[in-house]
Amino acid sequence: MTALVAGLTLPLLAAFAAIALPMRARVPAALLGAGLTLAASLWLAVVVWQTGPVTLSLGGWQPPIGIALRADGLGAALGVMTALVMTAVALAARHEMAASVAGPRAGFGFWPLMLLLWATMNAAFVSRDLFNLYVVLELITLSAVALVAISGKAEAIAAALRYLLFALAGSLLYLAGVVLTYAAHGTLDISLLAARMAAPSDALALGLMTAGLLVKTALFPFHVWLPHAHSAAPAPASALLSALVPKASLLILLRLWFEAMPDLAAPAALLTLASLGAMAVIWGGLLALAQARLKLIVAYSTVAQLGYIFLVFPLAGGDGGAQVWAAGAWTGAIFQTLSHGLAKAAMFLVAGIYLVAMGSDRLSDLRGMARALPMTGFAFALASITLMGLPPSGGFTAKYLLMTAAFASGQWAWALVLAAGGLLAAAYLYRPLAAIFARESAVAPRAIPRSWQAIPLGLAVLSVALGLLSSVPFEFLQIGRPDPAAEGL
Amino acid sequence: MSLTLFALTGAALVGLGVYGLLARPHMLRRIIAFNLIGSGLFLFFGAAAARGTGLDPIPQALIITGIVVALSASALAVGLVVALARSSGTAYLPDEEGRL
Amino acid sequence: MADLATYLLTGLGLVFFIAGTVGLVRFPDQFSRLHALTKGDNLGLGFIALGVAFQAESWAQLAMLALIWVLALLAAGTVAQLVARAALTEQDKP
Amino acid sequence: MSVALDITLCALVLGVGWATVAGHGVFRAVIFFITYGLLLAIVWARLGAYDVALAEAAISAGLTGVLLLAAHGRLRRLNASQEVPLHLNLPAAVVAVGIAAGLGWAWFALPAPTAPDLSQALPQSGVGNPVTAVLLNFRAWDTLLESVILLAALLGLWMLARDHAWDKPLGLPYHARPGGVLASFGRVLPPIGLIFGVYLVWAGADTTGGAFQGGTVLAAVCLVTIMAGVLHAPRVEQAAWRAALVLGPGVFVLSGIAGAVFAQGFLALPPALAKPAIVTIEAALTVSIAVTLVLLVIGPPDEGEQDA
Repeated sequence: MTALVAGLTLPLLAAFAAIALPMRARVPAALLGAGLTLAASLWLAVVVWQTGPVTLSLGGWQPPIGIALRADGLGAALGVMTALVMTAVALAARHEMAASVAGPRAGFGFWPLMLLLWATMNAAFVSRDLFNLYVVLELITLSAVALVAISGKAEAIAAALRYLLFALAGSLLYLAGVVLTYAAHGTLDISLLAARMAAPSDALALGLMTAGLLVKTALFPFHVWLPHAHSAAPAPASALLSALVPKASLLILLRLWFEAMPDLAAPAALLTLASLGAMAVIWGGLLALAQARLKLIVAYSTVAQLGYIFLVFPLAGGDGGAQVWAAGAWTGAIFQTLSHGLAKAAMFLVAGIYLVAMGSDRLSDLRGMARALPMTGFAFALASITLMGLPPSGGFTAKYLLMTAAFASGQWAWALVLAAGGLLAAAYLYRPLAAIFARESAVAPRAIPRSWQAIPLGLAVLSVALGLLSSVPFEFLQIGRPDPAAEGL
Repeated sequence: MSLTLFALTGAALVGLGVYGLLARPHMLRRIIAFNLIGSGLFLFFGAAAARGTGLDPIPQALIITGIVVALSASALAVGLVVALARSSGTAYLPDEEGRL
Repeated sequence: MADLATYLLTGLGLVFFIAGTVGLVRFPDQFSRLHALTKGDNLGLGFIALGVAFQAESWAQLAMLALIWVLALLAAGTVAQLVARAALTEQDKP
Repeated sequence: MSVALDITLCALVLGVGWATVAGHGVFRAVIFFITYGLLLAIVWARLGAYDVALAEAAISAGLTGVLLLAAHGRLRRLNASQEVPLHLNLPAAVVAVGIAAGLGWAWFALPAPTAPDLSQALPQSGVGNPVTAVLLNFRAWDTLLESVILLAALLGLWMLARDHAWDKPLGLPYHARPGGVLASFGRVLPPIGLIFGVYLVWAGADTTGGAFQGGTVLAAVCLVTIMAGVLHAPRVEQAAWRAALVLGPGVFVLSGIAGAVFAQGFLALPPALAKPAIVTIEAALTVSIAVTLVLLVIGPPDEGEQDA
């Protein structure tokens, strides 16, 4: 209980301290807050591991009146991943976003925005109330747009404005669905909605909410805003934006389809979601192939990697009855979410180091960086293994679970998409890897402290470790897993 | 009877806002369109809340929260539009400038 | 009797509002429009407030109506001045 | 009789809404939008939701209108306010009619209303006004996040400043003529506005009003004093303003933690202490909301027009 509350309030208090305190006390206060929140997230995971899902009705009021929070295996696991990525970004930002380096404005704004984003991500993972999730999504959007606009360049402002445009459209679509749901059932709590009497307007409400969340997750037709926003932001902010922000709206989508309204999962809807995911995998991969800048390749790779997770809908669906493979598909999708978060953050932090060291992230300027900064080259390689889905990385475990579910359920088409996606990832990641590990000795880059280089390496190693020691996370994710995820939608 | 009237007005306002959002590329107009859609949705929500015996206070609180959220988003959007105009001389997104 | 007074006074107030709007539409330049609008609407609001005052049940509501009218007068007068000054400086620019 | 009033009101709202979207010129759209907000406030009063009517008029019509007007003024000076005339965009019209028709159909397809029963919860909430009870007691977590959203929007706005203007005062320098109409208005209005704003917050516990509506009125008064030159626009590095920004959300979070430690859960208000706790939270929230709204309207640190 207190772990859950600490996970929500500590980053908020640290953000307020980072705003109100005088100049030299801000970064220490922010780092202290980050450390405490990391501890709170790990403590919550231990509590959930020992005693099962933790439920808390805020203010002591039960759901139809109050808001309920529930930390199950999925929420706690994403909380730990967020904590690890946030701590790594905070340590990297100490070097890159220091007021002396990035200027007084970015130095002032980055820390509170990062901590506010962290608090709202923790809130998104545990909230059970649809309108509360709308407010959380809006706060995530505002902090993320501010993080994009922090770099101050003209294209960053245009990218931030386009991002805000799409995100507000998505929020309003989601809000329309929430309004219809409350008007029909008088409650907004996910558990109460699961036990509701179906109303004819529910399909429209779920459709509107899904459309809104797809826009915010930047799934295929709505992905246009993501690459420029994520590459225009400063590298630590890009790591947060790509690794974490889409996961919040994705998690709400999973909660809606698997916990709030599983009875509305028509096969046609599941098919559309998965085919959009498949097109995202292919389209994102192709566009990543065509990019010349490292940050743009990594940003388009986000569009592709997010597509895999949408394959969970038909795979965990199956055609009714208890399917043994459904649990594997659902857990595979969560493994992909977790390992992608860690690997993508590592990649963007490496790109940030190269930008500081060489002044540019064009592939032609990064030839031979592995010889100059060996740890970063190794980190980028490990992260690429995860994104390609090669053993023993977490990405491989995810693809393995999804593929077995695809073959067991006879839907081999999705297995084909998984294989094609893996090949495409190998293709678009080969060019940066070839440049970084080139034989030529790079022109002398600026000296980068080894402690800074170790941060992305740590994240990349964690994303691979997720595959090596995958039995513990696998059991962890089964805690409080929704029933439809077991026997299919 | 008047509740249906208000609800249908809300729905029509949402439609108007969506049309304004898609058909008018000027960014300041798009912020106005977002506010139109939001207020139309809230009007629909308020009419739905008034259907029962008394006026259900929970939707009223949600609507006030929604209005303040809409203000914050509009404030940031307006700031971004002014910054865009200052840095690139136009209040249109880069790819939509062609229509000017 | 009170209702009759209310009908009469609010009716009169409406007439002044219409006069103000006609002035806004018909008058040639900004300053005469401002003049018509501020005068017409303030008087119109005064009459409507007076008319509604007949329906008031308590002194507090009467005081509230008077306060509304005074604040509206203060705001309308100031805004009219500021718009006129802005229009003046706009004219003097080349 | 009242249905006729509702019909005319709805016709007016839709007409002004259409003029906002279809009229030519962005300035016309902004002015019609403010009119639309005020008409909508009357519709909310007709529905009996007076708190929402106040919020709609003060925040949605008033403050958003001021933001849009100020932005249009800046765009006009940067000659970025001209636009292409409206040509009928068929796909947009189809999507718009589709969504509106969907909502319209949903209205008739809604089952019987099942509002949650607050009758036994309200007496323990500590306040008379049910909306304030929901905002500050039952769903306090929403309101806390909402005040943090205002803070995040302000931080985002400050990030749009230029680096060399970071230590300059916020927003454009206002130069009201000394002794002029605005200067005197800026001295006459504040006492009345202050009393009215504080009354609105205090009355929010039992009748219409609340922290957000009262905070908006106080923000408007503070804006007028800054424009009149009575008060000087603050700088980012002035600690007092930044402390006021985080006062509201900070007190809210700390009272939530106190609830977790002493009462039975996070954000829990024991019925005996509920009223004083809510009043303190609302007072702190009002200060933060008023300051944040003022700084949102003034804008990021700026050194004035020579940058145009």
